[in-house]
Amino acid sequence: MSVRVQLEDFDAGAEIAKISATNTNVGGVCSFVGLVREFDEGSAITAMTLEHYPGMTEKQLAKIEAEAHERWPLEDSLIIHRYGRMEPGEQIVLVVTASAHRKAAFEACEFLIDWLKTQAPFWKSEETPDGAKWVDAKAADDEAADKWKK
Amino acid sequence: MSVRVQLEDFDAGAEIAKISATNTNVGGVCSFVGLVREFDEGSAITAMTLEHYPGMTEKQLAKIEAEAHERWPLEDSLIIHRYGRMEPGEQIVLVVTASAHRKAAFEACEFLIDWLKTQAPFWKSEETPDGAKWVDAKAADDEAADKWKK
Amino acid sequence: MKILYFAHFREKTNVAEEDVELPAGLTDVNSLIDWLASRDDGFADAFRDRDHIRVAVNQEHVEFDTLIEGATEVAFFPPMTGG
Amino acid sequence: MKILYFAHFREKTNVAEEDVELPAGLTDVNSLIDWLASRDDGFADAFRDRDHIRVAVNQEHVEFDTLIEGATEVAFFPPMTGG
Repeated sequence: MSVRVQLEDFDAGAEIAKISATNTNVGGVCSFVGLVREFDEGSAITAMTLEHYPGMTEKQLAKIEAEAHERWPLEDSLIIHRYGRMEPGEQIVLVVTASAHRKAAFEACEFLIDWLKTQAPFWKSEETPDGAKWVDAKAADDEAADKWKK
Repeated sequence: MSVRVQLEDFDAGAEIAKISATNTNVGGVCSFVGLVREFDEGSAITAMTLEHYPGMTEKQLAKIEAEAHERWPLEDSLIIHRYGRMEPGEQIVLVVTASAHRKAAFEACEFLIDWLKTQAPFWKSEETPDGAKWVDAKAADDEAADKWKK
Repeated sequence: MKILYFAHFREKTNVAEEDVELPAGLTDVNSLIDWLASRDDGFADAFRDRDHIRVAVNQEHVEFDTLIEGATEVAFFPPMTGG
Repeated sequence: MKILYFAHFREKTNVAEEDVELPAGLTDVNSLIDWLASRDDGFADAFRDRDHIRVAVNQEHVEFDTLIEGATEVAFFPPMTGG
Protein backbone atom coordinates (compact mmCIF):
# COMPACT_ATOMS: atom_id res chain seq x y z
CA MET A 1 0.00 0.00 0.00
CA SER A 2 1.76 3.16 -1.13
CA VAL A 3 1.38 6.52 -2.79
CA ARG A 4 3.89 8.48 -4.86
CA VAL A 5 3.54 12.00 -6.23
CA GLN A 6 6.42 12.70 -8.55
CA LEU A 7 7.79 14.68 -11.48
CA GLU A 8 9.48 11.68 -13.15
CA ASP A 9 7.88 9.11 -15.40
CA PHE A 10 7.28 5.60 -14.01
CA ASP A 11 7.63 2.02 -15.25
CA ALA A 12 4.06 0.76 -15.03
CA GLY A 13 5.04 -2.80 -15.96
CA ALA A 14 7.70 -3.06 -13.26
CA GLU A 15 5.28 -1.70 -10.64
CA ILE A 16 2.55 -4.15 -11.65
CA ALA A 17 5.03 -7.04 -11.62
CA LYS A 18 6.24 -6.06 -8.14
CA ILE A 19 2.68 -6.10 -6.82
CA SER A 20 1.85 -9.40 -8.54
CA ALA A 21 4.91 -10.95 -6.89
CA THR A 22 3.96 -9.65 -3.44
CA ASN A 23 2.15 -12.71 -2.18
CA THR A 24 0.50 -15.87 -3.45
CA ASN A 25 -2.93 -14.88 -2.10
CA VAL A 26 -3.19 -12.47 -4.99
CA GLY A 27 -5.48 -13.91 -7.66
CA GLY A 28 -5.92 -10.77 -9.72
CA VAL A 29 -4.13 -7.50 -10.30
CA CYS A 30 -6.07 -4.69 -11.94
CA SER A 31 -4.28 -1.61 -13.18
CA PHE A 32 -5.07 1.62 -14.92
CA VAL A 33 -2.65 3.92 -16.71
CA GLY A 34 -3.86 7.41 -17.63
CA LEU A 35 -2.09 9.09 -20.54
CA VAL A 36 -2.00 12.52 -22.13
CA ARG A 37 -4.14 12.47 -25.26
CA GLU A 38 -3.42 14.45 -28.38
CA PHE A 39 -6.97 15.74 -28.54
CA ASP A 40 -9.26 16.76 -25.71
CA GLU A 41 -12.86 17.39 -26.75
CA GLY A 42 -11.76 18.18 -30.26
CA SER A 43 -8.93 20.61 -29.62
CA ALA A 44 -5.32 19.69 -30.34
CA ILE A 45 -2.96 19.61 -27.38
CA THR A 46 0.78 20.02 -27.65
CA ALA A 47 1.43 19.53 -23.93
CA MET A 48 -0.23 19.55 -20.53
CA THR A 49 1.06 20.86 -17.22
CA LEU A 50 -0.20 19.41 -13.97
CA GLU A 51 -0.03 21.56 -10.88
CA HIS A 52 -0.76 20.15 -7.44
CA TYR A 53 -0.91 21.08 -3.75
CA PRO A 54 2.20 19.54 -2.18
CA GLY A 55 1.43 18.15 1.24
CA MET A 56 -2.33 17.95 0.77
CA THR A 57 -1.98 15.72 -2.29
CA GLU A 58 0.06 13.02 -0.55
CA LYS A 59 -2.16 13.17 2.55
CA GLN A 60 -5.41 12.87 0.58
CA LEU A 61 -4.07 10.10 -1.64
CA ALA A 62 -2.96 8.05 1.37
CA LYS A 63 -6.40 8.59 2.91
CA ILE A 64 -8.35 7.46 -0.14
CA GLU A 65 -6.06 4.45 -0.56
CA ALA A 66 -6.77 3.47 3.06
CA GLU A 67 -10.49 3.86 2.38
CA ALA A 68 -10.24 1.54 -0.62
CA HIS A 69 -8.62 -1.08 1.66
CA GLU A 70 -11.51 -0.70 4.11
CA ARG A 71 -14.13 -1.10 1.40
CA TRP A 72 -12.57 -4.00 -0.52
CA PRO A 73 -10.45 -7.00 0.53
CA LEU A 74 -7.24 -5.81 -1.11
CA GLU A 75 -3.90 -7.51 -0.67
CA ASP A 76 -1.97 -4.50 -1.96
CA SER A 77 -2.31 -1.28 -3.94
CA LEU A 78 -0.28 1.53 -5.45
CA ILE A 79 -1.03 5.03 -6.69
CA ILE A 80 1.53 7.03 -8.66
CA HIS A 81 0.51 10.48 -9.87
CA ARG A 82 2.85 12.78 -11.76
CA TYR A 83 2.90 16.56 -11.86
CA GLY A 84 4.75 18.96 -14.19
CA ARG A 85 4.77 19.20 -17.97
CA MET A 86 3.90 16.18 -20.14
CA GLU A 87 3.41 15.66 -23.85
CA PRO A 88 0.79 13.52 -25.65
CA GLY A 89 1.44 9.83 -25.09
CA GLU A 90 3.12 10.39 -21.72
CA GLN A 91 1.87 8.61 -18.63
CA ILE A 92 0.12 10.76 -16.00
CA VAL A 93 -1.16 8.31 -13.43
CA LEU A 94 -0.99 4.66 -12.42
CA VAL A 95 -3.38 2.85 -10.09
CA VAL A 96 -2.77 -0.81 -9.23
CA THR A 97 -4.95 -2.97 -6.99
CA ALA A 98 -4.35 -6.60 -6.02
CA SER A 99 -6.87 -8.94 -4.45
CA ALA A 100 -7.72 -12.61 -4.09
CA HIS A 101 -10.76 -11.89 -6.25
CA ARG A 102 -11.00 -9.97 -9.50
CA LYS A 103 -14.20 -8.09 -8.71
CA ALA A 104 -12.62 -6.38 -5.70
CA ALA A 105 -9.52 -5.49 -7.72
CA PHE A 106 -11.59 -3.96 -10.55
CA GLU A 107 -13.93 -2.01 -8.29
CA ALA A 108 -11.20 -0.62 -6.06
CA CYS A 109 -9.11 0.42 -9.07
CA GLU A 110 -12.03 2.25 -10.69
CA PHE A 111 -13.00 3.82 -7.35
CA LEU A 112 -9.48 5.21 -6.92
CA ILE A 113 -9.20 6.65 -10.42
CA ASP A 114 -12.71 8.16 -10.23
CA TRP A 115 -11.71 9.76 -6.96
CA LEU A 116 -8.41 11.09 -8.35
CA LYS A 117 -10.26 12.77 -11.22
CA THR A 118 -12.46 14.85 -8.92
CA GLN A 119 -11.03 14.97 -5.39
CA ALA A 120 -7.23 14.96 -5.60
CA PRO A 121 -5.80 18.51 -5.64
CA PHE A 122 -4.41 18.49 -9.18
CA TRP A 123 -5.14 21.00 -11.92
CA LYS A 124 -4.39 20.59 -15.59
CA SER A 125 -3.40 23.33 -17.96
CA GLU A 126 -3.33 22.45 -21.65
CA GLU A 127 -1.14 24.05 -24.28
CA THR A 128 -3.25 24.47 -27.42
CA PRO A 129 -2.74 26.40 -30.69
CA ASP A 130 -4.89 29.15 -29.04
CA GLY A 131 -2.69 29.37 -25.94
CA ALA A 132 -2.74 27.79 -22.48
CA LYS A 133 -6.10 26.83 -20.98
CA TRP A 134 -7.06 25.48 -17.59
CA VAL A 135 -9.02 22.28 -18.06
CA ASP A 136 -12.58 22.49 -16.74
CA ALA A 137 -13.87 19.83 -14.41
CA LYS A 138 -16.20 17.45 -16.29
CA ALA A 139 -19.73 16.68 -15.11
CA ALA A 140 -19.20 13.06 -16.23
CA ASP A 141 -16.28 12.78 -13.81
CA ASP A 142 -18.40 14.07 -10.93
CA GLU A 143 -21.09 11.52 -11.77
CA ALA A 144 -18.50 8.74 -11.87
CA ALA A 145 -17.21 9.78 -8.44
CA ASP A 146 -20.73 10.12 -7.03
CA LYS A 147 -21.57 6.50 -7.71
CA TRP A 148 -19.06 5.46 -4.99
CA LYS A 149 -20.69 7.61 -2.30
CA LYS A 150 -22.04 5.59 0.55
CA MET B 1 -6.31 -6.14 -31.33
CA SER B 2 -4.86 -9.59 -30.83
CA VAL B 3 -5.16 -12.88 -29.03
CA ARG B 4 -2.45 -15.29 -27.93
CA VAL B 5 -2.88 -18.76 -26.42
CA GLN B 6 0.50 -19.97 -25.25
CA LEU B 7 2.47 -22.25 -22.94
CA GLU B 8 5.10 -19.63 -22.08
CA ASP B 9 4.86 -16.91 -19.48
CA PHE B 10 4.39 -13.32 -20.68
CA ASP B 11 5.75 -9.90 -19.74
CA ALA B 12 2.60 -8.02 -18.73
CA GLY B 13 4.43 -4.72 -18.32
CA ALA B 14 5.96 -4.83 -21.79
CA GLU B 15 2.58 -5.68 -23.34
CA ILE B 16 0.84 -2.83 -21.50
CA ALA B 17 3.59 -0.40 -22.50
CA LYS B 18 3.30 -1.48 -26.14
CA ILE B 19 -0.44 -0.79 -26.12
CA SER B 20 -0.04 2.55 -24.32
CA ALA B 21 2.43 3.62 -26.99
CA THR B 22 0.12 2.59 -29.83
CA ASN B 23 -1.48 5.95 -30.47
CA THR B 24 -2.02 9.29 -28.80
CA ASN B 25 -5.81 8.94 -28.81
CA VAL B 26 -5.42 6.51 -25.92
CA GLY B 27 -6.33 8.25 -22.67
CA GLY B 28 -6.53 5.16 -20.50
CA VAL B 29 -5.22 1.62 -20.48
CA CYS B 30 -6.89 -0.87 -18.17
CA SER B 31 -5.32 -4.24 -17.57
CA PHE B 32 -5.97 -7.35 -15.54
CA VAL B 33 -3.49 -10.08 -14.69
CA GLY B 34 -4.86 -13.35 -13.27
CA LEU B 35 -2.47 -15.38 -11.13
CA VAL B 36 -2.40 -18.85 -9.58
CA ARG B 37 -3.27 -18.54 -5.90
CA GLU B 38 -1.81 -20.71 -3.17
CA PHE B 39 -5.25 -21.40 -1.72
CA ASP B 40 -8.54 -21.94 -3.53
CA GLU B 41 -11.57 -21.97 -1.27
CA GLY B 42 -9.42 -23.03 1.65
CA SER B 43 -7.47 -25.89 0.11
CA ALA B 44 -3.74 -25.62 -0.52
CA ILE B 45 -2.62 -25.84 -4.12
CA THR B 46 0.85 -26.88 -5.20
CA ALA B 47 0.22 -26.40 -8.90
CA MET B 48 -2.51 -26.01 -11.48
CA THR B 49 -2.73 -27.42 -15.00
CA LEU B 50 -4.78 -25.66 -17.63
CA GLU B 51 -6.09 -27.72 -20.52
CA HIS B 52 -7.75 -26.11 -23.51
CA TYR B 53 -9.34 -26.87 -26.87
CA PRO B 54 -6.77 -25.83 -29.50
CA GLY B 55 -8.47 -24.22 -32.45
CA MET B 56 -11.72 -23.42 -30.69
CA THR B 57 -9.95 -21.36 -28.02
CA GLU B 58 -8.23 -18.98 -30.45
CA LYS B 59 -11.41 -18.69 -32.54
CA GLN B 60 -13.65 -17.90 -29.57
CA LEU B 61 -11.17 -15.46 -28.05
CA ALA B 62 -10.88 -13.53 -31.32
CA LYS B 63 -14.67 -13.46 -31.53
CA ILE B 64 -15.21 -12.10 -28.03
CA GLU B 65 -12.46 -9.53 -28.53
CA ALA B 66 -14.21 -8.33 -31.70
CA GLU B 67 -17.46 -8.12 -29.73
CA ALA B 68 -15.78 -5.95 -27.09
CA HIS B 69 -14.66 -3.60 -29.87
CA GLU B 70 -18.25 -3.41 -31.13
CA ARG B 71 -19.63 -2.66 -27.67
CA TRP B 72 -17.03 -0.11 -26.51
CA PRO B 73 -14.97 2.53 -28.34
CA LEU B 74 -11.62 0.77 -27.92
CA GLU B 75 -8.42 1.90 -29.58
CA ASP B 76 -6.70 -1.42 -28.95
CA SER B 77 -6.84 -4.61 -26.88
CA LEU B 78 -4.91 -7.77 -26.11
CA ILE B 79 -5.74 -11.14 -24.59
CA ILE B 80 -3.01 -13.58 -23.58
CA HIS B 81 -4.11 -16.86 -21.98
CA ARG B 82 -1.68 -19.57 -20.97
CA TYR B 83 -2.22 -23.32 -20.79
CA GLY B 84 -0.11 -26.07 -19.20
CA ARG B 85 1.22 -26.44 -15.66
CA MET B 86 1.69 -23.37 -13.42
CA GLU B 87 2.65 -22.89 -9.80
CA PRO B 88 1.25 -20.40 -7.26
CA GLY B 89 2.24 -16.84 -8.12
CA GLU B 90 2.51 -17.59 -11.84
CA GLN B 91 0.56 -15.51 -14.34
CA ILE B 92 -2.33 -17.25 -16.12
CA VAL B 93 -4.01 -14.56 -18.12
CA LEU B 94 -3.62 -10.96 -19.25
CA VAL B 95 -6.33 -8.70 -20.63
CA VAL B 96 -5.47 -5.17 -21.76
CA THR B 97 -7.90 -2.60 -23.15
CA ALA B 98 -7.09 0.89 -24.36
CA SER B 99 -9.58 3.67 -25.01
CA ALA B 100 -9.87 7.44 -25.17
CA HIS B 101 -12.02 7.18 -22.06
CA ARG B 102 -11.42 5.23 -18.87
CA LYS B 103 -14.96 3.93 -18.41
CA ALA B 104 -14.85 2.08 -21.73
CA ALA B 105 -11.44 0.63 -20.91
CA PHE B 106 -12.59 -0.63 -17.48
CA GLU B 107 -15.86 -2.08 -18.71
CA ALA B 108 -14.37 -3.85 -21.72
CA CYS B 109 -11.56 -5.31 -19.62
CA GLU B 110 -13.97 -6.67 -17.01
CA PHE B 111 -16.31 -7.96 -19.74
CA LEU B 112 -13.45 -9.91 -21.35
CA ILE B 113 -12.18 -11.48 -18.15
CA ASP B 114 -15.73 -12.38 -17.03
CA TRP B 115 -16.24 -14.03 -20.39
CA LEU B 116 -12.94 -15.93 -20.23
CA LYS B 117 -13.92 -17.36 -16.84
CA THR B 118 -17.08 -18.97 -18.16
CA GLN B 119 -17.04 -19.22 -21.94
CA ALA B 120 -13.49 -19.85 -23.10
CA PRO B 121 -12.75 -23.58 -23.48
CA PHE B 122 -10.22 -23.89 -20.66
CA TRP B 123 -10.32 -26.36 -17.77
CA LYS B 124 -8.26 -26.20 -14.60
CA SER B 125 -6.97 -29.14 -12.67
CA GLU B 126 -5.46 -28.39 -9.26
CA GLU B 127 -2.77 -30.42 -7.52
CA THR B 128 -3.67 -30.58 -3.84
CA PRO B 129 -2.39 -32.68 -0.91
CA ASP B 130 -5.39 -34.99 -1.61
CA GLY B 131 -4.48 -35.45 -5.28
CA ALA B 132 -5.50 -33.79 -8.54
CA LYS B 133 -8.95 -32.24 -8.78
CA TRP B 134 -10.83 -30.64 -11.66
CA VAL B 135 -11.94 -27.17 -10.61
CA ASP B 136 -15.72 -26.76 -10.57
CA ALA B 137 -17.29 -23.83 -12.36
CA LYS B 138 -18.37 -21.17 -9.88
CA ALA B 139 -21.91 -19.76 -9.73
CA ALA B 140 -20.42 -16.32 -8.99
CA ASP B 141 -18.53 -16.47 -12.29
CA ASP B 142 -21.72 -17.29 -14.19
CA GLU B 143 -23.48 -14.35 -12.54
CA ALA B 144 -20.59 -12.05 -13.43
CA ALA B 145 -20.79 -13.18 -17.06
CA ASP B 146 -24.59 -12.90 -17.13
CA LYS B 147 -24.53 -9.22 -16.32
CA TRP B 148 -23.00 -8.51 -19.75
CA LYS B 149 -25.79 -10.28 -21.64
CA LYS B 150 -27.74 -7.99 -23.89
CA MET C 1 -17.24 -37.52 -37.55
CA LYS C 2 -14.42 -36.51 -35.22
CA ILE C 3 -15.33 -36.47 -31.53
CA LEU C 4 -13.10 -34.82 -28.90
CA TYR C 5 -13.23 -35.31 -25.13
CA PHE C 6 -11.74 -32.80 -22.68
CA ALA C 7 -10.96 -32.74 -18.95
CA HIS C 8 -12.89 -35.40 -17.02
CA PHE C 9 -14.64 -36.56 -20.19
CA ARG C 10 -11.27 -37.69 -21.51
CA GLU C 11 -10.37 -39.29 -18.20
CA LYS C 12 -13.63 -41.17 -17.79
CA THR C 13 -13.92 -42.37 -21.37
CA ASN C 14 -10.19 -42.95 -21.79
CA VAL C 15 -10.48 -41.35 -25.20
CA ALA C 16 -9.07 -37.96 -26.20
CA GLU C 17 -10.16 -38.04 -29.81
CA GLU C 18 -11.79 -40.54 -32.15
CA ASP C 19 -13.32 -40.84 -35.60
CA VAL C 20 -16.70 -42.49 -35.47
CA GLU C 21 -19.28 -43.73 -37.95
CA LEU C 22 -22.54 -42.68 -36.39
CA PRO C 23 -25.40 -45.20 -36.47
CA ALA C 24 -28.40 -44.11 -38.49
CA GLY C 25 -31.05 -42.14 -36.65
CA LEU C 26 -28.81 -39.81 -34.69
CA THR C 27 -30.13 -36.33 -35.42
CA ASP C 28 -29.05 -33.91 -32.71
CA VAL C 29 -26.58 -33.63 -29.83
CA ASN C 30 -29.13 -35.17 -27.45
CA SER C 31 -29.31 -38.39 -29.43
CA LEU C 32 -25.52 -38.44 -29.80
CA ILE C 33 -25.15 -38.20 -26.01
CA ASP C 34 -27.62 -41.09 -25.54
CA TRP C 35 -25.70 -43.24 -27.98
CA LEU C 36 -22.28 -42.42 -26.45
CA ALA C 37 -23.59 -43.15 -22.93
CA SER C 38 -24.65 -46.62 -24.06
CA ARG C 39 -21.17 -47.62 -25.25
CA ASP C 40 -19.57 -48.74 -21.98
CA ASP C 41 -19.40 -47.95 -18.25
CA GLY C 42 -16.81 -45.21 -18.68
CA PHE C 43 -18.93 -43.41 -21.27
CA ALA C 44 -22.08 -43.99 -19.20
CA ASP C 45 -20.37 -42.36 -16.22
CA ALA C 46 -19.03 -39.40 -18.23
CA PHE C 47 -22.38 -38.65 -19.84
CA ARG C 48 -24.66 -39.33 -16.84
CA ASP C 49 -25.28 -35.77 -15.67
CA ARG C 50 -26.46 -33.59 -18.56
CA ASP C 51 -26.26 -30.44 -16.41
CA HIS C 52 -22.51 -30.78 -16.44
CA ILE C 53 -22.06 -31.50 -20.11
CA ARG C 54 -21.06 -28.74 -22.51
CA VAL C 55 -20.79 -29.37 -26.23
CA ALA C 56 -19.22 -27.66 -29.21
CA VAL C 57 -20.15 -28.48 -32.80
CA ASN C 58 -17.55 -27.36 -35.33
CA GLN C 59 -15.87 -25.40 -32.51
CA GLU C 60 -18.99 -23.42 -31.63
CA HIS C 61 -20.54 -23.86 -28.19
CA VAL C 62 -24.14 -25.02 -28.79
CA GLU C 63 -27.27 -26.36 -27.11
CA PHE C 64 -28.20 -30.05 -27.06
CA ASP C 65 -30.99 -29.67 -29.61
CA THR C 66 -28.47 -28.62 -32.28
CA LEU C 67 -28.52 -30.87 -35.35
CA ILE C 68 -25.30 -32.72 -36.02
CA GLU C 69 -25.83 -33.75 -39.62
CA GLY C 70 -22.83 -32.67 -41.64
CA ALA C 71 -20.82 -31.66 -38.58
CA THR C 72 -17.14 -32.56 -38.89
CA GLU C 73 -16.08 -32.04 -35.27
CA VAL C 74 -18.01 -32.44 -32.02
CA ALA C 75 -16.40 -31.89 -28.62
CA PHE C 76 -17.61 -32.69 -25.10
CA PHE C 77 -16.34 -30.99 -21.98
CA PRO C 78 -17.41 -29.78 -18.52
CA PRO C 79 -18.34 -26.15 -17.75
CA MET C 80 -15.37 -23.94 -18.59
CA THR C 81 -13.03 -22.64 -15.90
CA GLY C 82 -10.66 -20.31 -17.70
CA GLY C 83 -9.32 -16.92 -16.74
CA MET D 1 -2.68 32.62 8.65
CA LYS D 2 -1.08 31.19 5.51
CA ILE D 3 -3.22 31.43 2.39
CA LEU D 4 -2.36 29.51 -0.81
CA TYR D 5 -3.73 30.11 -4.30
CA PHE D 6 -3.64 27.46 -7.02
CA ALA D 7 -4.26 27.37 -10.78
CA HIS D 8 -6.27 30.37 -12.01
CA PHE D 9 -6.58 31.72 -8.45
CA ARG D 10 -2.83 32.23 -8.47
CA GLU D 11 -2.90 33.75 -11.93
CA LYS D 12 -5.75 36.17 -11.22
CA THR D 13 -4.54 37.31 -7.79
CA ASN D 14 -0.87 37.24 -8.77
CA VAL D 15 -0.20 35.60 -5.42
CA ALA D 16 0.91 32.00 -4.85
CA GLU D 17 1.17 32.17 -1.10
CA GLU D 18 0.91 34.84 1.59
CA ASP D 19 0.79 35.29 5.34
CA VAL D 20 -2.10 37.49 6.36
CA GLU D 21 -3.40 39.06 9.55
CA LEU D 22 -7.14 38.62 9.29
CA PRO D 23 -9.32 41.58 10.27
CA ALA D 24 -11.56 40.97 13.27
CA GLY D 25 -14.97 39.50 12.53
CA LEU D 26 -13.99 36.84 9.98
CA THR D 27 -15.51 33.63 11.25
CA ASP D 28 -15.87 31.15 8.42
CA VAL D 29 -14.66 30.53 4.87
CA ASN D 30 -17.62 32.54 3.50
CA SER D 31 -16.54 35.70 5.31
CA LEU D 32 -12.91 35.11 4.31
CA ILE D 33 -13.95 34.92 0.64
CA ASP D 34 -15.93 38.17 0.99
CA TRP D 35 -12.93 39.92 2.50
CA LEU D 36 -10.47 38.58 -0.11
CA ALA D 37 -12.80 39.61 -2.96
CA SER D 38 -12.79 43.20 -1.64
CA ARG D 39 -9.00 43.55 -1.79
CA ASP D 40 -8.52 44.49 -5.47
CA ASP D 41 -9.80 43.79 -8.98
CA GLY D 42 -7.71 40.62 -9.40
CA PHE D 43 -9.04 39.14 -6.16
CA ALA D 44 -12.57 40.29 -7.03
CA ASP D 45 -12.31 38.49 -10.36
CA ALA D 46 -10.86 35.31 -8.85
CA PHE D 47 -13.52 35.06 -6.13
CA ARG D 48 -16.55 36.20 -8.16
CA ASP D 49 -18.13 32.80 -8.91
CA ARG D 50 -18.55 30.78 -5.71
CA ASP D 51 -19.64 27.69 -7.70
CA HIS D 52 -16.11 27.40 -9.00
CA ILE D 53 -14.29 27.96 -5.74
CA ARG D 54 -12.96 25.00 -3.76
CA VAL D 55 -11.29 25.46 -0.40
CA ALA D 56 -9.07 23.41 1.90
CA VAL D 57 -8.53 24.29 5.55
CA ASN D 58 -5.43 22.69 7.03
CA GLN D 59 -5.19 20.54 3.86
CA GLU D 60 -8.72 19.12 4.20
CA HIS D 61 -11.28 19.91 1.51
CA VAL D 62 -14.18 21.64 3.32
CA GLU D 63 -17.45 23.54 2.79
CA PHE D 64 -17.72 27.34 2.97
CA ASP D 65 -19.44 27.33 6.35
CA THR D 66 -16.35 25.83 7.98
CA LEU D 67 -14.94 27.99 10.80
CA ILE D 68 -11.44 29.27 10.22
CA GLU D 69 -10.49 30.26 13.76
CA GLY D 70 -7.17 28.66 14.63
CA ALA D 71 -6.57 27.40 11.08
CA THR D 72 -2.92 27.66 10.04
CA GLU D 73 -3.33 27.07 6.31
CA VAL D 74 -6.18 27.86 3.94
CA ALA D 75 -5.99 27.13 0.20
CA PHE D 76 -8.21 28.25 -2.68
CA PHE D 77 -8.41 26.45 -6.00
CA PRO D 78 -10.82 25.54 -8.81
CA PRO D 79 -12.55 22.12 -9.09
CA MET D 80 -9.88 19.43 -9.28
CA THR D 81 -8.91 17.84 -12.59
CA GLY D 82 -6.47 15.07 -11.67
CA GLY D 83 -6.17 11.55 -12.94
